[in-house]
Amino acid sequence: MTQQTTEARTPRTTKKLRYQQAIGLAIEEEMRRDERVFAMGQDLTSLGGQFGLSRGLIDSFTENRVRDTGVVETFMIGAACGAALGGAVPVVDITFSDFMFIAGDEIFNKLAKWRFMHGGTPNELPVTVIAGTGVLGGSGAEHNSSLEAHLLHNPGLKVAVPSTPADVKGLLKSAIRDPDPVIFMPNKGLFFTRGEVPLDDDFTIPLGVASTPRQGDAATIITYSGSVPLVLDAADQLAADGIDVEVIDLRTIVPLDWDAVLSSVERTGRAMVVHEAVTTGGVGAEIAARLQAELFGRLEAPVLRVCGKDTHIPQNAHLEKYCLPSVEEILAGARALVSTERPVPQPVG
Amino acid sequence: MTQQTTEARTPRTTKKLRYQQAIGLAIEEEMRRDERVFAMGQDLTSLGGQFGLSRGLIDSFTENRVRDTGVVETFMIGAACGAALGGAVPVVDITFSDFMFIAGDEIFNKLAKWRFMHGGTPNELPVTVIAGTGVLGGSGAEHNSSLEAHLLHNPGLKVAVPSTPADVKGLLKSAIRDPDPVIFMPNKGLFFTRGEVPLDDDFTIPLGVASTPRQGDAATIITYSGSVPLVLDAADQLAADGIDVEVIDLRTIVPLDWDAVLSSVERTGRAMVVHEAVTTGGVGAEIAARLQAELFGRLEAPVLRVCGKDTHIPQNAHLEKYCLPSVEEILAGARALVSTERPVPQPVG
Amino acid sequence: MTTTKPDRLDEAADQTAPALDNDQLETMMYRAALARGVEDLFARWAADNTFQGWWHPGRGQEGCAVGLMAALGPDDQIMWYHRGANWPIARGMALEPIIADLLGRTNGSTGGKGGGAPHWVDWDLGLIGSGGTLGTAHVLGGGLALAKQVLGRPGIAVAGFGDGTASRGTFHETLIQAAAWKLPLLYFCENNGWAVGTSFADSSPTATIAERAAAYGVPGERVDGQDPVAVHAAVMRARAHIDAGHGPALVEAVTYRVGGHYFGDVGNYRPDGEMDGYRDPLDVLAARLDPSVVERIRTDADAEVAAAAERALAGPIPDGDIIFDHLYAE
Amino acid sequence: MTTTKPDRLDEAADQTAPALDNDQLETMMYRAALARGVEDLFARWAADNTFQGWWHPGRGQEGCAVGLMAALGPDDQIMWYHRGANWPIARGMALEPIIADLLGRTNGSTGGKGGGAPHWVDWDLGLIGSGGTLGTAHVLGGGLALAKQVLGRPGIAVAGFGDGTASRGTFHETLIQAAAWKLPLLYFCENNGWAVGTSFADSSPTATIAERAAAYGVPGERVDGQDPVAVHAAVMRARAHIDAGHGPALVEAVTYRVGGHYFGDVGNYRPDGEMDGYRDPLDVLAARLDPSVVERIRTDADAEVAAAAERALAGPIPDGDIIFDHLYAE
Ligand SMILES: Cc1ncc(C[n+]2csc(CCOP(=O)(O)OP(=O)(O)O)c2C)c(N)n1
Ligand SMILES: Cc1ncc(C[n+]2csc(CCOP(=O)(O)OP(=O)(O)O)c2C)c(N)n1
Ligand SMILES: [Mg+2]
Ligand SMILES: [Mg+2]
Repeated sequence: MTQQTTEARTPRTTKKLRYQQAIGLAIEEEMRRDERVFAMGQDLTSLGGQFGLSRGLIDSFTENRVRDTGVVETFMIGAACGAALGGAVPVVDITFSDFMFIAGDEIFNKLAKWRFMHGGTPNELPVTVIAGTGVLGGSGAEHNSSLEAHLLHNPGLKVAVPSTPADVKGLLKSAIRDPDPVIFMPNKGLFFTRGEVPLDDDFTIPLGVASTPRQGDAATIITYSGSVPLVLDAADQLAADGIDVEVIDLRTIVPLDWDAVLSSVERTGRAMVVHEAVTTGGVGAEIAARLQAELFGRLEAPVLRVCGKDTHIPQNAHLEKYCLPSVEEILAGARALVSTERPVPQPVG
Repeated sequence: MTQQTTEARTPRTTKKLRYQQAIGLAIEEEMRRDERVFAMGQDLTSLGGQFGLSRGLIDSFTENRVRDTGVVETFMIGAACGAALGGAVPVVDITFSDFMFIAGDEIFNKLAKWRFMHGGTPNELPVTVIAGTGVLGGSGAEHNSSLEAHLLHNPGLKVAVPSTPADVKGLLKSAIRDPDPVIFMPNKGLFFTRGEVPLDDDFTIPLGVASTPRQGDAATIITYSGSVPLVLDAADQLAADGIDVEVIDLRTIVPLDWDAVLSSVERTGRAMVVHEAVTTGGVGAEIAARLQAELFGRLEAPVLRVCGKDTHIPQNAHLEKYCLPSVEEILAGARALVSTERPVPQPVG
Repeated sequence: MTTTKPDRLDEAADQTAPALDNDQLETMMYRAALARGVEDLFARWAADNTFQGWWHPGRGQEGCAVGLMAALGPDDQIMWYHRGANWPIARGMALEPIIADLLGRTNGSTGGKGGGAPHWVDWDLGLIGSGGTLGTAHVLGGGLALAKQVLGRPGIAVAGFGDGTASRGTFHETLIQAAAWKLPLLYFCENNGWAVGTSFADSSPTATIAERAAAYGVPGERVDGQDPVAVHAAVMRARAHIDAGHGPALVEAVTYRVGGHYFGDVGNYRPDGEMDGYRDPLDVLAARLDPSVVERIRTDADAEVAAAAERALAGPIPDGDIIFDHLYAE
Repeated sequence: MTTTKPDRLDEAADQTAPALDNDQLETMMYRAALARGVEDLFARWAADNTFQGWWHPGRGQEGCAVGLMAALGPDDQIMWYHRGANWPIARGMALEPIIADLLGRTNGSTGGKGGGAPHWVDWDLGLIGSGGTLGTAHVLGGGLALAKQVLGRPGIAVAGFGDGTASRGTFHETLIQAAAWKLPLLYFCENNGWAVGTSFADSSPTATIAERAAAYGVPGERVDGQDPVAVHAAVMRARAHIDAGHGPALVEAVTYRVGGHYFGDVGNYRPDGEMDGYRDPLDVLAARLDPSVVERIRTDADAEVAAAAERALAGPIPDGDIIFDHLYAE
């Protein structure tokens, strides 16, 4: 049973769009709404960026507001930070999220720490960085890392990880309007998926509110981004076997909707985290650490992580599937999870 | 009861050295041992680097092997990677570990992924990056981050986090001899601490083997780097109250000595992690996630994290103590930990 | 504007220097004297541990900042860098928040977050701040200039940096993009001959920083940083280029790092005779004014410094919970 | 060595070109023909989905690689970049591991890790590899040169990159340090006029990449990349400078990106008439040889490509568990 996102005010109308297109739509609407908003990235005017996310934008706006940069990633992010300090509202397409490490100082030190270091002057630093996560077949180890855990561990940034075209639009518009720097991470593997997108140009989804695309009592599967469709697929198959799992799509990693996670797991007593990022040190680790602390003695089974393997994504597209969580692994994990019996307390020592 | 590190072969002789000095000693010994080893960093010849770690090195070697770079962090790390590919064994002093983000592409993409991408050609990539972690009073948000969790989440690197002068020497020598890139993170807050250091120039400590500077049965405190002295101090105070905690000093984060951690916690049934890095998404999250999974039902209490606050370190040195775990917090945490009763299993729902 | 050789600095400046009137010269002298007074104060306080942290003395470099700021207008915005307090003081920022920041008091401009090597900020004066990693000023300064261009706002952005920092990749990425977009950006380099213990002369493959500007199709000029009037003239020429819409320009002010890299660095790596020919920028400026005026200015400045120091010291130490402030917008 | 304008390229080359004997020219022709044959093969395979991934065609740029490699010796080491397979082929690498890498087979040079836009490696030939983030070649190539200097080993290191990549900060940090240390490093830029959809002419603040070398006190020369013999001559001049211990040099080979950025990019952003004056480097080279020899060479090359393609296709697809290999030393 799939639940409608609650934030969508009854939209005047919706349209079936590709995930990718929803990005361009959100940017365009926000550029119309607020003159301070501008976009920059590599090849925006010729291609709408490497991923075509902002294709057509240049037809509606001048080159003053749709800017082609060179291959200058430190400038792209650093100047976005500076431009926001100067009163503009930049949306920067850095394409592959891996390139955040090229502008690592600008992301992790400048965007995240500037206001902290300067005593809150200015109060706002409205920068949106579009950093594609997930796997784009055959683009290799330096183009396919899922890096949201790095951002979770570095206070001062917000992080959005949408899984549907509607969420893309709603979250990206919130990101652009948000007073804080937001790393908006569309999943490259979802670019061509389609879904109904509200055309209301005030449709936004607040940052920090998870959705629950499926409700159930047997266990809670916490997931986001490219893993959501796989989890929903697995959940359908489990439902056919009479196992109704609840699926939480976090939608943003910072803020993380702990209320939604804790209240669901408190009810189901069993939790699994599914994400594409490397397991060790991933977002799943934080969720497991927090659940075992807050729900100690109330969990029927240990929190299970079915996440990316502890390796890189090879260039060879044929090997990618071995690196990522699969529907089979999710199914097997969920079956084990719901059948675990809490062990009888044993004497220690 | 403090335990001697077991790896030290009966050393011919030891000498009381500052933590900082042990770094220079290790580099010097390895440069004598292996002609391919060379050091580079900012101001090595004039100051022994910003932290004086390699002071005096230039008196023993030529400028060909002790190199002053400009303010070129991407070159420093990228060229170290290239030089290792070219057959040399570089030791690079990047000073503050925060600067790893300036060379983020070189650390997270090149050093970590190069051999993976190239099918294991070459097999070895012996680079040692010296990246100071912990807090150096008054040097601010961009100089005091503890970043080991980022490295844990990015396969392909090894990570050393010594807490004593002897461990500095033993681990740094292992790092330089190691065929993999090692991020060696001395703690700036420990630079002036002293300890006996074996002078044997074959004294090494293997990467991936934790030490247990105190044994006990009441609980296991897992820690490393700058937090070790605080934990040992707290452990002494607890012992005076009859609470004997076991203290595990991880010494390396990658590889992480899971055997030592799991076997201790299996015995004590209670675990706490203490580190300076930001709590959320830190190494403590991974340890808690793993312990709750592997010892489910055998833990008497949830894994507790007494770690750095979820913020940055302000420039104002007076505020630093509020950001870091204190002896008081460790004591309070440990007391709560050992007195937690496992809750009676409750019906779920 | 062409690259001038160091030996031709004075002539080049004299050729086209726009006149500075007496009022302006007196303001420059006053601010230079304030800056020197703060240097003296901080040196005393560093020696007796009144504050904690890493102070990078700016003594001897006051002329660069004073000359630069005299050429800037109210719409201009500034990303400065780690050395000294010359930049904010020369721009006219109040001393109490400057001094209190160093002390880590809540009356500092960062409300108690700062200390030691502070990140002063004065929004109304366009003193936007500074980063702790070298090279910040290039990219963020470039961004300030970009915002001006995107929003059609007046003024220029200034990115300040030292000779060592000119090697950072951000210097390159920003200047190439700023030149392509013709951003209103001034690169202002204080070449004090040292990056910590590394000498510019020994480590630079070019004789000047200014000549590197040509690689970006950008004018670069070298000027005597000990002479605030010459600096002013060079910046006026650079900004004429920028204001005309031709894009960025670079000024390299040649100066001296009189003290150590940070307070406490004894600098035993420095060669003998290095300071030969050194001219104190305050003396250079004073020579253009009536001695009695200079006398009065210095007395007034000393009094202002002393009064500000007292007020700064009276400020409270912040509570621990401010460590959670300003991570996100309020 | 001075910067030469494009219109003077041929004369400049002729002035000082070291002679290439007939054997060398035939080898160059053969390798250029192999490279073109592989281009043709990959274009067919991209169209019919024989392989997955992102192929960046190198068609039309073969002359750069062939001219460069003719000037390199056995001790030289190479960091190449993402475009085409011209570099490894021109260096003399066997075709089977090149083709099998593209196909993601275990007989590829990366043992099955590669595919699509592969990271070919041939250690014995000094083909060290390539990075997926632009700018890798600068820093890693600089490191190869550094190792040579530290260890006293012969030869030079070559860092290959495109015109767009010249803007990366790594270009700057490496060249400034390499110049200061006089590292044996050749920057070899293939300026094909485009970085994806961004034209060099529209986005560069300078007319050439070569002239930027002066900012580092380094010689820079622009050469016609369609003429392998001219490229060879320019690289020989550059390496004479490097071999003499004077430090790095830069060669900019002006060439054309005949295809899209990647296979599938239709390039509708490209202006009409852009390819006017285009000369196929194989024709330029062929004009220096006897037509019958050229005929034979092309036939032989086609046969070698076909045979290698067959062997490559016969290679097995790797097992899934190789994803855990090569993270750490074995
Ligand atoms: C990216 C980075 N690298 C290194 C440092 C350490 N550091 C601080 S100041 C300094 C010297 C900078 O020299 P220069 O740019 O000439 O400025 P000066 O100190 O001479 O005013 C160095 C290396 C830093 N803060 N950031
Ligand atoms: C750091 C980085 N930024 C962007 C990209 C995406 N990208 C791949 S190739 C390319 C164009 C590079 O242009 P150029 O250097 O001229 O080489 P060419 O493709 O023309 O051979 C871009 C932008 C990348 N791989 N790495
Ligand atoms: Mg300097
Ligand atoms: Mg190109």
